Amino acid sequence: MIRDRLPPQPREWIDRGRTIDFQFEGGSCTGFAGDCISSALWASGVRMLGRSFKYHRPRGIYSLANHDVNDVVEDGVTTNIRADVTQICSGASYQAVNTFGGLKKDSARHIEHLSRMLPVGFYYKAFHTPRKLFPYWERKMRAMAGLGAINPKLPRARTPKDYDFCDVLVVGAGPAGLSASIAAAETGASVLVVDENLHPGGTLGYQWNSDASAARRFAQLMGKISSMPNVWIRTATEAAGLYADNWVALIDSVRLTKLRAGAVIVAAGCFEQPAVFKNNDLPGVMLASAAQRLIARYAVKPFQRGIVLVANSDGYCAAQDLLRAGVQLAAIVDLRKSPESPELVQPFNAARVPIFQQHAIYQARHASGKQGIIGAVICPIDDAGKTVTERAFKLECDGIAVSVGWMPADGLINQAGGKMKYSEQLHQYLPESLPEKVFAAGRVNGVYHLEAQLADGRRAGLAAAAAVGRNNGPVPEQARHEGPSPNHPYPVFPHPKGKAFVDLDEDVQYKDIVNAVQEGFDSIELIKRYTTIGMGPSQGKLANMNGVRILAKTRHQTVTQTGTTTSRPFYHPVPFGHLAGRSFHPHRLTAMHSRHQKAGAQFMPAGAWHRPAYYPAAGQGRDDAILAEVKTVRQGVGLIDVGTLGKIEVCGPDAAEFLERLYTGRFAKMRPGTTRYLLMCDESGVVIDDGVAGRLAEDRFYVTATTTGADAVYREMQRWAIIWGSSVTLANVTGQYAAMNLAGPYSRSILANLTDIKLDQDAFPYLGIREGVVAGAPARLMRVGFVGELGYEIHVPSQFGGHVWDRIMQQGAGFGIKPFGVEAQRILRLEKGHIIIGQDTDGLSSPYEAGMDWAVKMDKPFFVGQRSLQIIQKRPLQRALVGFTLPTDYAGPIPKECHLVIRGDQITGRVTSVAFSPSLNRVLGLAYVAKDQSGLGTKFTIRVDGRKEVEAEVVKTPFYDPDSRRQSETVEKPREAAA
Amino acid sequence: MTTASRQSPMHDALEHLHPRWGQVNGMSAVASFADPQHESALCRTLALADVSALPRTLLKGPQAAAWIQRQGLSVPPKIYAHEAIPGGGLLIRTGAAEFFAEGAVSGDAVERLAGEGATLPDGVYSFPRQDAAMLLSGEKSFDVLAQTCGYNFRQPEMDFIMSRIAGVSCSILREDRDRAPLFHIWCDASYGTYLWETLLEISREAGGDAVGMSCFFPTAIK
Amino acid sequence: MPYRLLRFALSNQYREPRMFHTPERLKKSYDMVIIGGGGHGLAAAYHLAKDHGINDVAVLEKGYLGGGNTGRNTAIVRSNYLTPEGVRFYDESLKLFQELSADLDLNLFYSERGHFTLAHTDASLRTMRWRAEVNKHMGVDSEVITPEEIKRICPYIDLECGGDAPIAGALFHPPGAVIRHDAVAWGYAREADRRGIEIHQQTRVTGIETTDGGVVGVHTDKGFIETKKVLSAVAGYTPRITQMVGLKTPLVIQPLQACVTEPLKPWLDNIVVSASLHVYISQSSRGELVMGAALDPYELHSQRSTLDFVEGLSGHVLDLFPFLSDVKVNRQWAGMSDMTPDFSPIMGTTPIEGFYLDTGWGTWGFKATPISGKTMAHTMATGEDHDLIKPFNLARFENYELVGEKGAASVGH
Amino acid sequence: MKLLRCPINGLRPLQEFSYGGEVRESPDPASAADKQWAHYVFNREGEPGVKREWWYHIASGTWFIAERDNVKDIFLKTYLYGSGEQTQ
Repeated sequence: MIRDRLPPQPREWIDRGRTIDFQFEGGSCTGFAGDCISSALWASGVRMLGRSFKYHRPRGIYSLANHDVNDVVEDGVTTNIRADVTQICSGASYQAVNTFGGLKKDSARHIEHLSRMLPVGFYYKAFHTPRKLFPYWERKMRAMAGLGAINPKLPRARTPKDYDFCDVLVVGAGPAGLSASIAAAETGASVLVVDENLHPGGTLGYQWNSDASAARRFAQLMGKISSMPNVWIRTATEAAGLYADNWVALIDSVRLTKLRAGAVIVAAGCFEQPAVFKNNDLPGVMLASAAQRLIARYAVKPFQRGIVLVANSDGYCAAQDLLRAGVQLAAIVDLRKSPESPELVQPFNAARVPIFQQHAIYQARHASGKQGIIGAVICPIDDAGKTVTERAFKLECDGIAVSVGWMPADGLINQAGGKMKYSEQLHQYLPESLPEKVFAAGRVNGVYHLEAQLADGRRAGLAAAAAVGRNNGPVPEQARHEGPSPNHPYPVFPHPKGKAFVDLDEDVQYKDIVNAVQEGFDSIELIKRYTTIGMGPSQGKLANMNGVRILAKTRHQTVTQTGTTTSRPFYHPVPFGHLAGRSFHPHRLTAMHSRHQKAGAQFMPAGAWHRPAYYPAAGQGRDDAILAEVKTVRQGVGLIDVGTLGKIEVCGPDAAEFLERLYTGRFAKMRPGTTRYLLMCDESGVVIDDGVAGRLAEDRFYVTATTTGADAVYREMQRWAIIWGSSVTLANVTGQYAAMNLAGPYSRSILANLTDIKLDQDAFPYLGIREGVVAGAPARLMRVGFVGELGYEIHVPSQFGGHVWDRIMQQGAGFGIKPFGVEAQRILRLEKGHIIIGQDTDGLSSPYEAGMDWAVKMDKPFFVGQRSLQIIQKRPLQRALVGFTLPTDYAGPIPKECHLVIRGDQITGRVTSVAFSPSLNRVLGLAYVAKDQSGLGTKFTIRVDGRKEVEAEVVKTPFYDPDSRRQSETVEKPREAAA
Repeated sequence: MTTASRQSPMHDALEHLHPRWGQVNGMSAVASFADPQHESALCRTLALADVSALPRTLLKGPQAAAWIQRQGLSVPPKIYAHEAIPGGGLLIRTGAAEFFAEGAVSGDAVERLAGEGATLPDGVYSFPRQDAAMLLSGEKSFDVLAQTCGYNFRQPEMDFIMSRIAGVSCSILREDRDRAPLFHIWCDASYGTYLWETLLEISREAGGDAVGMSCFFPTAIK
Repeated sequence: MPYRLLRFALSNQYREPRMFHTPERLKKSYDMVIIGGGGHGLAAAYHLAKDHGINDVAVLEKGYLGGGNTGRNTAIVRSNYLTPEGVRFYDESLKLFQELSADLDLNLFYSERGHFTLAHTDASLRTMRWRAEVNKHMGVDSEVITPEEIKRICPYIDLECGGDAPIAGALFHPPGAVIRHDAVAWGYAREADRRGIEIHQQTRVTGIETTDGGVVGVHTDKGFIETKKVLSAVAGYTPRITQMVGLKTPLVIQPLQACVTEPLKPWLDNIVVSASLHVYISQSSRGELVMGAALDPYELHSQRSTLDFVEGLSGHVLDLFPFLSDVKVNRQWAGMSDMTPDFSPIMGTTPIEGFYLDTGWGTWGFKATPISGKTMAHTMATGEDHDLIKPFNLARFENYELVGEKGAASVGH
Repeated sequence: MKLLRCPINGLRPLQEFSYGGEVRESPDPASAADKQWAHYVFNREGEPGVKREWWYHIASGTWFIAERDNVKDIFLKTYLYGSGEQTQ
């Protein structure tokens, strides 16, 4: 049934041709397409749309402007849906959130009977002793808190985000905004207008609903805009945040648009502000603008017999709209001695509507169950604004419309760092200082009359155009509001009994604020945190102003002295999905990635890279796979993709000098064709990276860096080159080269058939570097010893990587070649005692602690970190990295990396690397120990899982092949393979 | 001289789309995925192509400009200026002493610039550029870029920039072909597969699709 | 319902006394002056009076109580640090927190939730084990657990993390808790006030007077105060104070941002942190999800919010909890973090006689509130650094004796 | 997001850059006393104000200097190291 639907309105939003059926709290309802949930329900006579946060009091339509946070529903899919701005969907089934047993029967409504026990901040004063009981109380309180419930079934939304650009963004498509956009566009600027409402027009669409001249104005504005190619209007789009350099978050139903605007005009209008009186929260009490929205947008009769509480001419206009809508007016109650002009009163005299000047509503009287109101208590107020209760009288009504003043929607201005100042004349905040290239227009500037708003919009449009260099013409002076203020300075009428609400989101009452002040929370920020006023989902848009006024009054201050809280993003709450968008996760693959996939590799992340960790054969476990790979390399031959290594070319006359300043070693005397280990420290002497430098020519070095360090190393190289004025040419070729390490006794035999480079020991000794052709591709070969076998690191331009890998695997088939991964390499290098920066060193390791003294040439004139190392050298060494083994017959639990070295009750170090070495058939590792534990043969204790303690012995590294014979020995093709 | 076969960084991603393969400079390159008429139509609305097969090099060093001049090419006067290479290709100045050259499907200008088979003079160093190279073409390419890059590509002065697309550092050059917007996109080969799949997904949502190199080099693909 | 609530119902008037007073004017001199009316400064004041009987103390706060990082952090309390020095210090803090509601007779909603630090790589899993081993050695309840165990305790978490960074395990710290942060400041303020300490809000320090290397007084916008001992407990504003006494420190100020969602019915009991995803998240007793991420990447002395922070954070929250796509972020804000090179605080005596530092709190200051108050009070009363804070003295830098907490603190809120 | 003008690449969103810390003059390592060196290594000019800072444009690999008001977060001018020359 559509009880309260009015005949068609001039600019209504509903489509009477399409009725929509939906369910609310289990009951079926009908509305028209374009109805919001609240309007459809209200039209069907439903008055209780939700319950309040703390006391579970019934609540109805209040603002119908995206602030009705008590009218929040869930539809079985998503939650916290705001009924006052969300259109009804056919077949949807809505439930009010935060009820226990449904909206009507909500058992939590009984909490209100306890409300005397639950004054402001009650929860700070109880439940904490005895301590063991608090978890019980906390569970109870948490269960009461919160609005909607999550839906763990909901799939992740990957809604696209996009970027956009314009000269001028106009926020608000009301009279000021529309006229601003026209003025700006006329200068040639590109203009985007956004408005959170479904349709443009702002107040023109509801406040001036029945004003013919306003209607004509609106038509003119829209006509003009549609004729301009450089103005775009995005409705149902909200400017949620205004960040540095006019970076604006625009939110619509599907996406976040990140807009870069040259200038921003905030023409977002005002929020109508409530009056504070007893039961001012119950269904039927609403802002006059809400009543007007109901009538003009949805053609819904707000109530049958109403009272209008006014303090401005807007209230009288609203009262007329109500009359026209067939609402019987029990009275107009005007807080002022007299209205602006006698004309305002005449229509009501004609309609015999009593008008009570200098009266206030002292209380709304509610029906049983508080699910609506049945009347109001009205009483005169004295010149001080106090209610004269002995002369109070009652009137019957089922609705109260409140029109006592406005506050600017200045959220964006505050976010951008603008300052608002309270005008004691206009009783509202006005812009005091605006950020660069941000402008305000219309009612945000306190300009209320339609023609003045249009003029002010025009001014702002021209000013904005000038700010982006589009307009060199004059910019008119800003218009000011004329006549009396539409804002009442103190629309607050306390009642000794019962509840008068200041913040409906949080159920904060008048007395809560007074009591908080009594307890010493007497600054607005403390009040906010103690009473939670303004902390709810509507961020105090309808609460903060009255809160500040009450605080000011209580402390005998002016509003200006009292100050206000800072409003932060977002303007309205924004979904995670919108903010996350697709959330890109860039990742890097080597040229041989598909080969690894085909070989069944298990991948591991290394920075942005995916690297093969190991290659399990069918049915093979992790550890077996890794051990098998180790064996293959030691006894046969293996191939590992090392393409993720950083690769940097350092060229130019100063190349060698440059490396000597950057790294701890010496490079000047290196012969072309040789390589040398590199160690890098930061200025505090901490080890940060390592690699190999291969000298290709007098003026050209090929330098490797760790996978995760590469970018930073290259970046710092560039910076030092600038600071030192070095004559070097640098290139980060990490991604340009594919790289693989062919390692194992048979490596040379395999490679020999694929390259023109002479491989015999004399022509290409250990630690040599050569350039030539491998498998038809231009290649750089390095004989390096990281895994401790005869081996060749082969670098080719990455597009050849796959081909060269394939050819080596084919060529190696006869040798039983297998690919091996990072895990096997870790064991292989550990057997050789090679450290991994970042695993065997930490954020404070000096080369001396890491046992890298040999790589540090302190007698050089300079290198980064040298001066700090001189200081560190003078200090006793606290810890040392040593190699250790467990007894060969050890059978207990194997230590893990980062298990601690314990002496008595002291931590003296930790294990940094440990593994069972298949080659040496025992557990070995590296560990930091106290200096006095670091001598060869010293025994120390490692605490392993289960607090067991294991004794380890310090031994010399490398553990395996100490004199590195195997790196030069060559092994001929095995007989069985030959056969 | 190299005899090895090259592969696009996106080779496997392309393979999944069952393309018609051709050969460009010893690299298997996609000639087309679908009917050529359809693909050239897509190029006007929204199309994404892999052109990694084109030869490329990076020249750096104080003498680089002089060397380029000696190869009979005109040196782009200022940073990010670019010149066409006679017989096809581009030469972009990417720094005071840094030049990026991309050749066409034929010709050896790039190889000569890189000093292949010769030795470069002092003060000139050439480095391989194995980029993942793509062409994004058509009116709607603006929508794809608007979802992935914070740069305003509609501003008239847009020519060559280095920026980020979907979180990856890229070089981007606008070079419209018969009045349809065309963007060259180059990024590090290791990001190629990620960037290709990301741009293709977004392009398809916008009604576009992948196309082969034939759209842009009609005769050249063998 | 507890009796304490009944007494509200039984009285006609609201009889609650003032928690803290606003003194008329500053006195000419105080034994000690504490700059900063946040948790740390107020806790120090409380302990000066309670432990050392010193109450001729003025706390000077340029804004309002707890208006700085005390009211801006995400209120997580834990002690699963990396270095023995750190663990010892923060564990004392946690123990004080557990009793704090009783000690201050104010319900601080100290709520033990269990704290996960997720590892997505074996490298970070190694660091977790390192922390767990040190923690256990120091008697702190802390364990490396498997993805399956994570799922059992926190069933809603997506172990695949959207496929991009699967969870390899976590450091689990059962005592990890959340607490009502503002109330901590109020409680300390009330108890300090009750013991005669003066708290001056809206009072800004404009200079510090020293003669031959010692403090003699403090200039404020409300006049000059004679005093011989001054504590600087102003977190992100520390460089402005040290400048007044010509002291150089390694501090760099960087913003740390946070945000909350609309209230939801309780579903997340634990505190979930992922260092590599740069996100930490818990659900407040009001039902809001409270979230933070990594520090902003560059030095900044302001509290502005950025959009890219909340974009990045949202992506990572959805990696962990994909079903939250429609949940709305309500409000974002920022605090100013005073970062040190080794992610450990700077506390105690300084080269300037009578000038004490309580800073270097980066992203881990709130959880140290009680213990820093106790140890700084001891240090000011005795003139000797308390044992727990000796490792954190400013001198450690020129002595190359840093206390490397980086592995535990990077996003370890 | 803030905009930053790279002397080479022009006005770009901050996400294209990474911060390189303050521009700091190293004392002569040969003559500097240990304390003086430690001061250089660890201490920073932490006070608010206008600072000379290193910034790096990632995509193009460009280091440059920015003078920034680190309270208002406003870039006053940017230029290549060594060239004091201002770019608008």
